[in-house]
Amino acid sequence: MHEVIQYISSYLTSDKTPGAAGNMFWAFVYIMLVFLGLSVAVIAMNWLERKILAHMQVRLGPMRVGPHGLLQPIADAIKLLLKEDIMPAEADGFVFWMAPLIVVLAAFTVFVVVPFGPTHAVTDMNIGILFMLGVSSLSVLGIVMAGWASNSHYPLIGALRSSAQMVSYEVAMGLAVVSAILMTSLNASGTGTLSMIGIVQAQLAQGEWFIFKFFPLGLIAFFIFAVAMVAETNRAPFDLAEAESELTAGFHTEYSGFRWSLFFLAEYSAMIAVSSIAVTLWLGGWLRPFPNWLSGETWNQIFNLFPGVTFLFFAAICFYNTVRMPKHPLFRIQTLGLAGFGVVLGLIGLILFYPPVSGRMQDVFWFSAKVAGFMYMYIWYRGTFPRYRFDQLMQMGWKVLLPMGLGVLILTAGVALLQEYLKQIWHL
Amino acid sequence: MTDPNTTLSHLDPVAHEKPFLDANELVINMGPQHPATHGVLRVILHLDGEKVLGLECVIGYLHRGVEKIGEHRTYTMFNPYVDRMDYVAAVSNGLGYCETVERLLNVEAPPRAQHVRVILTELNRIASHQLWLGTHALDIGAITPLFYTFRDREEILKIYEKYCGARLTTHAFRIGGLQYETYTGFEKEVKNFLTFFRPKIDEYEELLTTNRIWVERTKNVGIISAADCIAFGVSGPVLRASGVKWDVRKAQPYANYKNFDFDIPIGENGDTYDRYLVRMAEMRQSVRIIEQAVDALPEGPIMAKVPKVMKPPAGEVYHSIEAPKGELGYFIVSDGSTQPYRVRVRPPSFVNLQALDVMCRGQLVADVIAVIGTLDIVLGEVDR
Amino acid sequence: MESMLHITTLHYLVLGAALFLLGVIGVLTRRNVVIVLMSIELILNAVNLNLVAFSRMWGGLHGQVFAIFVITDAAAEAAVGLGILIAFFRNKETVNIDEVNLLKW
Amino acid sequence: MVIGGILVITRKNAVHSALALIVALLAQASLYLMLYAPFVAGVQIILYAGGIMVLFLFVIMLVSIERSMKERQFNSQWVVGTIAAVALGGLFIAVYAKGKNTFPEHALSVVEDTNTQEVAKLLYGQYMFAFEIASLLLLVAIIGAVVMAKKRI
Repeated sequence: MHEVIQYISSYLTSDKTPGAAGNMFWAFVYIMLVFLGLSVAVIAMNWLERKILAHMQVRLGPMRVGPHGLLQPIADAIKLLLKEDIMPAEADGFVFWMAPLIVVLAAFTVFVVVPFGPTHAVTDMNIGILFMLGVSSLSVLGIVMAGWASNSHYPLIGALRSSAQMVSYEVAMGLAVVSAILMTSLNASGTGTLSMIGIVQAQLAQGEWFIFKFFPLGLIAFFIFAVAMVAETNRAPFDLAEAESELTAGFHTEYSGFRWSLFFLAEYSAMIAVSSIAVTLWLGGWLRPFPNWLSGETWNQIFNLFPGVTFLFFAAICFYNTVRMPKHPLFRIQTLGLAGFGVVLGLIGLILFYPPVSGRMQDVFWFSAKVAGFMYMYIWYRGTFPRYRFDQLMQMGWKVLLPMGLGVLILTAGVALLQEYLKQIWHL
Repeated sequence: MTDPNTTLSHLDPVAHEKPFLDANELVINMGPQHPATHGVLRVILHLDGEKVLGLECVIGYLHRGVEKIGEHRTYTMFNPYVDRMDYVAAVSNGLGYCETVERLLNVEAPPRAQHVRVILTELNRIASHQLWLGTHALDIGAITPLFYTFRDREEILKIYEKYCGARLTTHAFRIGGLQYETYTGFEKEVKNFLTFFRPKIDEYEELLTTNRIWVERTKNVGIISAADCIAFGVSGPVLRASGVKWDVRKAQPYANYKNFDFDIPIGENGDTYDRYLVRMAEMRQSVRIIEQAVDALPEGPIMAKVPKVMKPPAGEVYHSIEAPKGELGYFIVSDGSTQPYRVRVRPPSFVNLQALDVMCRGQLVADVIAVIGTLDIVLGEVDR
Repeated sequence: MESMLHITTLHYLVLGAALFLLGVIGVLTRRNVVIVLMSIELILNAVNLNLVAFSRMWGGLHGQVFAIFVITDAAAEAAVGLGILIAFFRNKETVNIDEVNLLKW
Repeated sequence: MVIGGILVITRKNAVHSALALIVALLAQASLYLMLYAPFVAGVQIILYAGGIMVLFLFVIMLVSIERSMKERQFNSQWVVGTIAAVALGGLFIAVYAKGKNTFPEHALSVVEDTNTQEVAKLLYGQYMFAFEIASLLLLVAIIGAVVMAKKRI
């Protein structure tokens, strides 16, 4: 018994990820935490997307289920779980059954290497970024399977579109990633890293986010990635695979109920996954703004306040809206619910002020905040852009992004070499 | 026929080129339940991969026999039925019908009624174009304009509701004039709407006109030449976007359109983008017309002298008006009794829909959606 | 983990041999060109497995480098093979390998 | 993995075969991880599972499979083929049984942490020429595939 406790507690003092420390228990705990957090994030994303999109479109969005529709995602989840699970008679049963599982597995597996903080990752793989790109590209298999197994025309076209799209954008994406990885090798030893944690530490060591490195090269690489990642996740304006006005719902036309919700879950977690890649590679991962310039104890203290303040701000919004609720008996429960939600948020905020917690959670907060910025961009794109046509999409991928990516890669390598060379001259 | 316009071999609906890889082309059945067919249109697409080799439209899912009903109703009783054809432009339908019967009866509506008719039909044109814009943009993937246009269309519907109590199938006009006098503050509300609406057109244009994806999706998509348009009898904005300056309001003025000053916007290429621009410009022209009509709204009676029991002299009349979607014509044969002997409607949507095959051939599936949207069809009118 | 069942290089080699044999059987007996191509992939993978296993045995990385070359080669082979298949299918409308009996058409 | 391999060569439906092959490839990637070859494992996942197999599935869907499923699945020399393969298997077994002792009991230890860097050094150092040849090969393959698959050149 004592050994078990020691095995569990030994990790708490370690400064490595559970995977690297070889601690199975904490690895499991982290996996569970990531899974839970991801599910909550998807639910929150669902609500936020509806709300933000609604306000962009001069309407209110969900308002009925819970105060300001806060319980709407839960109601939807229950609805989806209770729905009849339909499988077309002519479908290929096993493949039809496997497809959503593969998509979800691929979408969730990538989070094994996502670094929420220097120690907040399930494990730190030597090939982290390669692993992420590889596993997230597996989801295309699930999509193709889904489209083919449905044995119907719309899903098949959707699947073909989706696979062609993903494969072609992966190339541009890979080139952009490589140019960022090149930047990690600009240190004394001259060796770069593929590890997600290593990449962020390289940014810390070099004192700037890679998006600003070799301006504008880093920015262009980031831009290429930002476009390719929208295409990778099949979101507007690249949502041709599920363009509802053309293909009804694309590859998941024949899916319903729980299986459909698996696709939904996978789509949103894939969005979060690619955003985490972008944040890790270009936006400094878990690093808070200006970690080197505004360093020192006082600045640390100030930035430690941010997570708590953010949650208190959300709580304040809740309370403000509680006061604004109509004073009608029918609204009493809603008012109470909103106030209760505000209290929960406020409590979370207060806990985050507690120094040990804030010290440990700060990384996670900054990482999540950056990812949330990307999520907002996703919604924004959806509200603004019309959909690309398939040939235009391909043209964009192969004729614009790919040459740009190659050019950026070559230029980055060239500039890096030039820098080294100049350094040598000056030192001599 | 030796007219080259009507013997164009490329309009042959049967012949289309062979697919590339697979011997059997992919046949997709789009509709009648499909999010982008604007009702119950069924399109059978013959595809080679994503390329459209040819398509056939199957219509009739919404057939209610409006023309036949007309033969069994008195002239007055049939009036509300026509609203149900193009239900997003009900006022225009009513205007066309009333004017046709008025010509049969040889009466003319008084000037005040004419003015109010022009105001309401032009408002209707704006409403119809707004609905078109919203759904067309939605089909192409821009989901936001839909809500903007519906927000503004609401203001027009409010005016209708105040005027005649109905929002959609208004039954606003009567044979010989109007039934209702305008309500107090009608002019002011219409003017308020115009000042409200003018910046809104700019807003729509801001969202779409220079949007790169929008331009890429609509330029050079669904091109139809002026000759093809004439061969098919296509009318309305689709015809004008191909560069033919034909507008019934100018060509054969009805109501009192000749008193108003407005332009006919035309396009050059006959592609989807031009049709979009033409319709946007038409909304601005409609605003101009309404403004003039409201300013010059005369006093006077609103109903001409028509008999309680209408028995037009035996004969036949074809009269057409410029509905939002194109030339809307009514052909009514009277045998001197209280009921028409034959009613035939020339619906613009139905005629325009024929051009779909030619416009889509060789394009991609996504373009079919864009073209269906740009034709601005209403299935209630196609099927009647 | 060391105390548990020890996996030696030989185990990998046997597995590689089994895969190789399966691939050979596939190539020799199936009629569908696509499946034949996939069997070739199996063979290449068996080779890869051996290469990496040997590289592990001798502690060098040369085997891994060669495995990467083999993967490159497999990609090229798949692309050309499937290209030929498409050209073939377009002309004969079959994917049956027995009917590939002309050197030109 | 062997099951995957067996399924590859026995399934009637080419799509099922491809899926079985994917299973086999992923299993092999995990074997690479066990062999301390993480970079090769990553390449395996990205290139094989993500790239080549998608290409395969694409082509399978492009060529209609309904007809080929009804036909005979194995060709006429299947008996000879199997016998030859089994003979080859016997040879393998003989070799392995004989040479069992030539293998060292314990594998040498390799450093996993810098695997990628080491592979890169070899790839761009010692095997530079082979690397260039491989890139040329890929170029030729691209051109060849395009020429083959194009309708009219």
